[in-house]
Amino acid sequence: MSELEKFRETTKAWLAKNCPPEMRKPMRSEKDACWGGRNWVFQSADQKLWLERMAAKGWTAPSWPQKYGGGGLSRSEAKILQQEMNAIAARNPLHSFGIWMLGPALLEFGNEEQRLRYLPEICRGEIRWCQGYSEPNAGSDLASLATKAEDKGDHYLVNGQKVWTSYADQSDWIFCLVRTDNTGKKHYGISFLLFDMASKGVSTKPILLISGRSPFCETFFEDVKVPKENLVGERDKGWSIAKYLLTHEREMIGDYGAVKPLSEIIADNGYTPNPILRAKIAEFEIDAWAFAQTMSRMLMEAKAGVSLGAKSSMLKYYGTELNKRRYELMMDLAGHDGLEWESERSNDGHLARSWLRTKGNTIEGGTSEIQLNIISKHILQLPGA
Amino acid sequence: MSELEKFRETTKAWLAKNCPPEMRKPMRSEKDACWGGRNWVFQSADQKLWLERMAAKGWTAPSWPQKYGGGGLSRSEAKILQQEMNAIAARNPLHSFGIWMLGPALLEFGNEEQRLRYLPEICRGEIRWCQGYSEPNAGSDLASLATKAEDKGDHYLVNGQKVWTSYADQSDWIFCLVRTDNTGKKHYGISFLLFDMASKGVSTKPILLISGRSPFCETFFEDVKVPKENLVGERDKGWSIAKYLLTHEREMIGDYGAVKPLSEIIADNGYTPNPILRAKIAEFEIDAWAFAQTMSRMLMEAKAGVSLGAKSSMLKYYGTELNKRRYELMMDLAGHDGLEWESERSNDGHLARSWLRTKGNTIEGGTSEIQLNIISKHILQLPGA
Amino acid sequence: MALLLNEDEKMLQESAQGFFAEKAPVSQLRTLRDNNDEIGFSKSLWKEMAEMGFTSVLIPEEYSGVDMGFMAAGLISEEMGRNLTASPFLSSAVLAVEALKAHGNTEQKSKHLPSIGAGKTLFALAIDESNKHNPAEISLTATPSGNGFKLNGYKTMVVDGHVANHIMVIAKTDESMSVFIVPNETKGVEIERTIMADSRNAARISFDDVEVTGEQILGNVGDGDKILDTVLNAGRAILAAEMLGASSQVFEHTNTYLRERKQFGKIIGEFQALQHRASHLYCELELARSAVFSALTALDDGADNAGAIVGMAKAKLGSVAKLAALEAVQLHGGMGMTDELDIGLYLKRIRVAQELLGDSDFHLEQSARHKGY
Amino acid sequence: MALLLNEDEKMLQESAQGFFAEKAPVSQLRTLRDNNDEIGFSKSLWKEMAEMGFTSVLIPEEYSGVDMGFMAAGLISEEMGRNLTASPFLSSAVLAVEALKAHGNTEQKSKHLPSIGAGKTLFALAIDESNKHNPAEISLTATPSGNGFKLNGYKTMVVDGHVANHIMVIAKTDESMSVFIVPNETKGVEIERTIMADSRNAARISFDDVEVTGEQILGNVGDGDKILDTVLNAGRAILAAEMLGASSQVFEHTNTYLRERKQFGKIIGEFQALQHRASHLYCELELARSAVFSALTALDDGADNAGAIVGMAKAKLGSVAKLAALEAVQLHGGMGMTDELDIGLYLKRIRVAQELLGDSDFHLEQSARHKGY
Repeated sequence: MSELEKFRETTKAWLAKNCPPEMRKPMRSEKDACWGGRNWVFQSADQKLWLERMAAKGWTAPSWPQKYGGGGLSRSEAKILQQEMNAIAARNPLHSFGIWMLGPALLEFGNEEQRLRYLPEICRGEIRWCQGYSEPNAGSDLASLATKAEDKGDHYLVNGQKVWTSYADQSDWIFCLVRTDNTGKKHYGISFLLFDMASKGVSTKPILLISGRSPFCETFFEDVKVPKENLVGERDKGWSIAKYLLTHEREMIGDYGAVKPLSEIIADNGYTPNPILRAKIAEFEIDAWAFAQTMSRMLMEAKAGVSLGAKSSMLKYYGTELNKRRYELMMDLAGHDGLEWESERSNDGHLARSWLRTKGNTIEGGTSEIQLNIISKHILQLPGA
Repeated sequence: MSELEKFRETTKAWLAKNCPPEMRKPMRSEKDACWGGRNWVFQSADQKLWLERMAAKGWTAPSWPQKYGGGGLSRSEAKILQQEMNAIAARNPLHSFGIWMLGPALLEFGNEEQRLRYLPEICRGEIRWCQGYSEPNAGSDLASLATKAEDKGDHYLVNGQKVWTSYADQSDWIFCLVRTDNTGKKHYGISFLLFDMASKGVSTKPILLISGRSPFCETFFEDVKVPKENLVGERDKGWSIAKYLLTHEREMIGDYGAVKPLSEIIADNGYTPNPILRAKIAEFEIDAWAFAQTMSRMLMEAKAGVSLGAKSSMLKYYGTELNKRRYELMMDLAGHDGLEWESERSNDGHLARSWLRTKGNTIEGGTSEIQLNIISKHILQLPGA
Repeated sequence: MALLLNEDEKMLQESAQGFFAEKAPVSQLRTLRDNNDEIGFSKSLWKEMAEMGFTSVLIPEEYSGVDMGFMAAGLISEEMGRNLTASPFLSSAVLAVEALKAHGNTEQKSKHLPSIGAGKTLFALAIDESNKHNPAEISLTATPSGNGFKLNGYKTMVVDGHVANHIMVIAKTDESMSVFIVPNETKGVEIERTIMADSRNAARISFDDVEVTGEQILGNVGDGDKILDTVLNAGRAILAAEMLGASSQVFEHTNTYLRERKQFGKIIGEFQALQHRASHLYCELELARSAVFSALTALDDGADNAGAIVGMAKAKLGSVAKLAALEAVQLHGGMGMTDELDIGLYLKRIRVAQELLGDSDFHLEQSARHKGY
Repeated sequence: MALLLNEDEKMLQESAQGFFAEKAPVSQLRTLRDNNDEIGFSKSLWKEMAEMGFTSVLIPEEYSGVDMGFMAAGLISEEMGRNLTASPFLSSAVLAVEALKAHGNTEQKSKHLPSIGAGKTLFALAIDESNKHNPAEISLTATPSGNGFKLNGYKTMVVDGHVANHIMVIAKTDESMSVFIVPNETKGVEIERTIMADSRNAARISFDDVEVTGEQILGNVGDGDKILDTVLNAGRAILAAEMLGASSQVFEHTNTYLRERKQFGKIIGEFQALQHRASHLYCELELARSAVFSALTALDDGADNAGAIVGMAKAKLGSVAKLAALEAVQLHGGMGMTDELDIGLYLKRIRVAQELLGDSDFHLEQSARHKGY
């Protein structure tokens, strides 16, 4: 038996023994996702147990080095772990911007002290992180951010406002882009700071969306003191970290594959679309199929070692536009029933709210217009793009 | 009986007597249109007679002053003349860029000598004019034209090239935009010249279009001498004349009203479009209807004294895009039959050629992109448009 | 054909503009929504609308109305669309009035028209029975019983059904269709208020052995088809006018934003890609206006093909208003997604108005059939 | 599923790229057109294609073919599309070969396959009878007569029918369908060459009491439906691949023009409105490539749902290629309208390829039915 085969056997056995039965059931709602952090209230004893057991093995971040609290697994081992977890439908023990975003950035740009301090508690789910990027006047044009961090000798004094901060009201710490210099070009003078959301001067306010409640917040900083050692990477050169994370994000968002075909939704509900709507659905279905084939092809290319690069913009652009079209058609199919906003029957307007929520798909994570700009510049190499 | 009623009576009587029977039949092809000029070969004796009789009354240009060869009619009288001609289906005695374009410009910008010299022979159909505007590197951006006219004391020496000159190979004279100064802004330094196409150094070459033969030519000028008195308006300030004529042209082109509805074409040919095509036709038909209603509304507004202004760009843009859609659908309906290019049955590929020709609608007379720019700037008042 | 407004209409337009902008701006809808208002519109506004004559714009003078016709009613509806004004205008002042006016007997007219015009009585029209508008398939039945009938069946998307004093019910009577006027408190009538995505209200109503007398029939037995023709044409044209107002207004917001918002050191309205989209939308809105004016004029003229024209207008407005709403959200970026701005409210109202009395697809289909292909 | 090319396929692609760019560029089509060429393609090119093995790419080795499969055939077709190469590849090397290979008896295969592969014999497939592709409605009949049959009826849009040595005719035999191989000079066969908008050729063919023997039946009586399935799938996938090549090439031309042409003191590719249109088109072309690769792979894999997948690919390519051609003309401005540039030739070929063997609307309809709505 090869080393990998052995690893698979022991992993399978460990999971069989340690993954609580409840943690093998599909999540019923977003609440079943465990985000951890100081204020986390576990939904069940099993949820707590599962997190603790996985964290003890370092398997909340399987491929991070063990000294930072990770599992120290090779790429192949990590893949086997994921396969075996999938095989028993084990839930993800920990949802975390710390693992998905901050961790990779610290491993790439942080110093050893920072890694040793922050990564283990991320792995154990003790600290919940949020991301402070966008500002009211720096949306698509992120680099024009204005939240100011003044050098006060032993600390920075942070003043300003962030927006679209997911779960800011429930997070413990924030990784945050701030301006430490505004004399040069806008991409210069940006720094990457970490600080405690419990610091004096930090406040948050949830954002109500057109679809209803949302995880997004506005976050305000008023004379927030941040110790100097909380700067990641070089001062004024945080834009490279931001770019690193943005690409990361775009690739995560670009996943629009596995949805139920409209033809099945029609059959399941016994809808009989009129001939005009039917024609639109037929066109949509072909586009959705061709897009799914494109996702597969890009995945194969990526596996074959061809970097996606700016093609991730294509997936983001087309996938999100398609999703909007899809929900318009679902609303057309549902007709009157889809318009109800408050009733048990409609699951509190679930379809209508989802439809409204999709309108944000082509805005968040870089608008469709930004993606088209990126394609113009990096793929088509059009001048001035 | 009022003066106008009297005018109608005498006009009706005159037309009844003087319009030859053949000239009351619908034109069978473009060849039946009389363009006049030195080299014109009349298609029939009646065609010649009709032109002579109308020209003698000044009714080839009914509202121009009589001293310039026009009819000196008031606006109401001219309208009555048109109505009475329509009533007996009388053909237009003379197609002429001289009447439609140069004449109005001379009446507005020319001097008395020029009017007396050129307008009467235009009215009599003795001289056929063409228009020298576009150049290979000055299409949408007309003002960047480069055809050079150097001041040589008693004459200008013209060198350069024009393109899209309609009927240049059959015309006697040209009205032409040339550059007399290139030191300032591009709209400055343009002059409006008239000269004989028989001048030494003028040559033309017809342009073959994707749809087949066309009236368009390339026109070349090599050391063409143009007497100084042939300058219209002020030297270097010809752009205002060009703009005047361009608006004139856009309004003429914007006429996309009276075409057969697709539903009738379907019925006439016994087509049975499949459900998907049928849905597209249904959408097109509604748009075409709403556009026709908009044409009517704009016409009423114009009659009520509200100038169309930049709204003519809307009519040009939407009308031409609609026409392209229309021909795509006609080709879809005709299927295999519409693809034949050379056969009597297909009238030498008439449908396919018409379909191809419509692709130029959104380019000539200001591209769709230019029209959208105009709307952005003049109607929506967006910055930098 | 009058595609331009006459002097009376211009005056009415001005007064409606002022009235709704002042008395019923978007903030009123927000307040009603955020307070979970019991009926979802302002009764005092409705009263003021009655005083202005808006509620009786289609009522003949002999029944105390101002009788200004469809173009006038459309102008009022357009302004309500512009301000997202919630009111029972469509259900009572248009649908019910048209039904009564054209098909009611003198008694019914005398009883109801002045009262509707005065803003005292509210009506709702109960047609649809399934998730898509389909007036050709009615299965609620009226079976003869004693001197009258018994109604059995189910209606959905009854706009303002939650507050109406009287429900006008389309029912099958043997092979034909008939319309019954049923007071809301009649035994066997069960009304469930449904709050819609646009924060307005409709109802699902079930009829369980509901007893009605012959006097409750609007017009005569079998008049249902004729009545439907009348009211659907009117309702669709008025909804199209409302969508014209809503989409024009949301487009204005968008243009203002394009002229103010900065990104990448530029006013975003300087970006040519956005300019072209805005300009295209401008053209579509001009076509939409022509379509609405044509429909209202055709109704005022009693044109033979008014139904076909109104259907085309409803189809065109459905798609143009949708485009205007979608572009508004996208061009406002993240802000367009927030409840703080009004953009989402327009998106929601347009979606509902587009669905009511037949969506664009429905009317495209009707139009194609009508034209014989 | 292989959505990426393997080494063999990459080599073939390279050799096809070089071959067609050198031997059959767009200028060849122009020359054929301007000289009113008698047959509309170059016989010597066809011979060279045979030498390269292109004509026998789908022919089994036992019949002297190179048997590389559909992905390979698609790559060849793509390059032909890129160069607008005129040749009987579709009619002989794809449609006829697939029909013979899958359904012919040993004698028929031995007789025709090597000869087609060698570039000696040409075939044409006669299916359509009216202005739209509709294989479900065949009315040309084969009635028993003596030992064989008599064919009566009419075919149109028979691609390469003007030069084919043999016509494969789909005919009704009682309730079933059968395919007959009819030499072009058979008595009663009348062939009218039709020159198409893309300067390629097809034929209208009438059959007037044409006598055929039982040996001329491809496979057996009643095999027609099966044969049609086979050949239509193959032909549609190959046409989709050709459209992929044509649209990719015309898009490249457009992009080059956007990077070079100046107006208003700017390279026109700097205008954001044009950038966004080009970028959107880029995405569509990537989807189109995925669709074509999926279709070819499904055929190579003998997938159960290959027909459905091929149909979707043909639908998608029809609309994407059309968009690419329309944008190319518009973005080239006046120049795009001139015959001097190649843009119009792409527009014309794409229009024809889009129509052949079912246009996008046809395949969208099929797809919707297939999925049960």
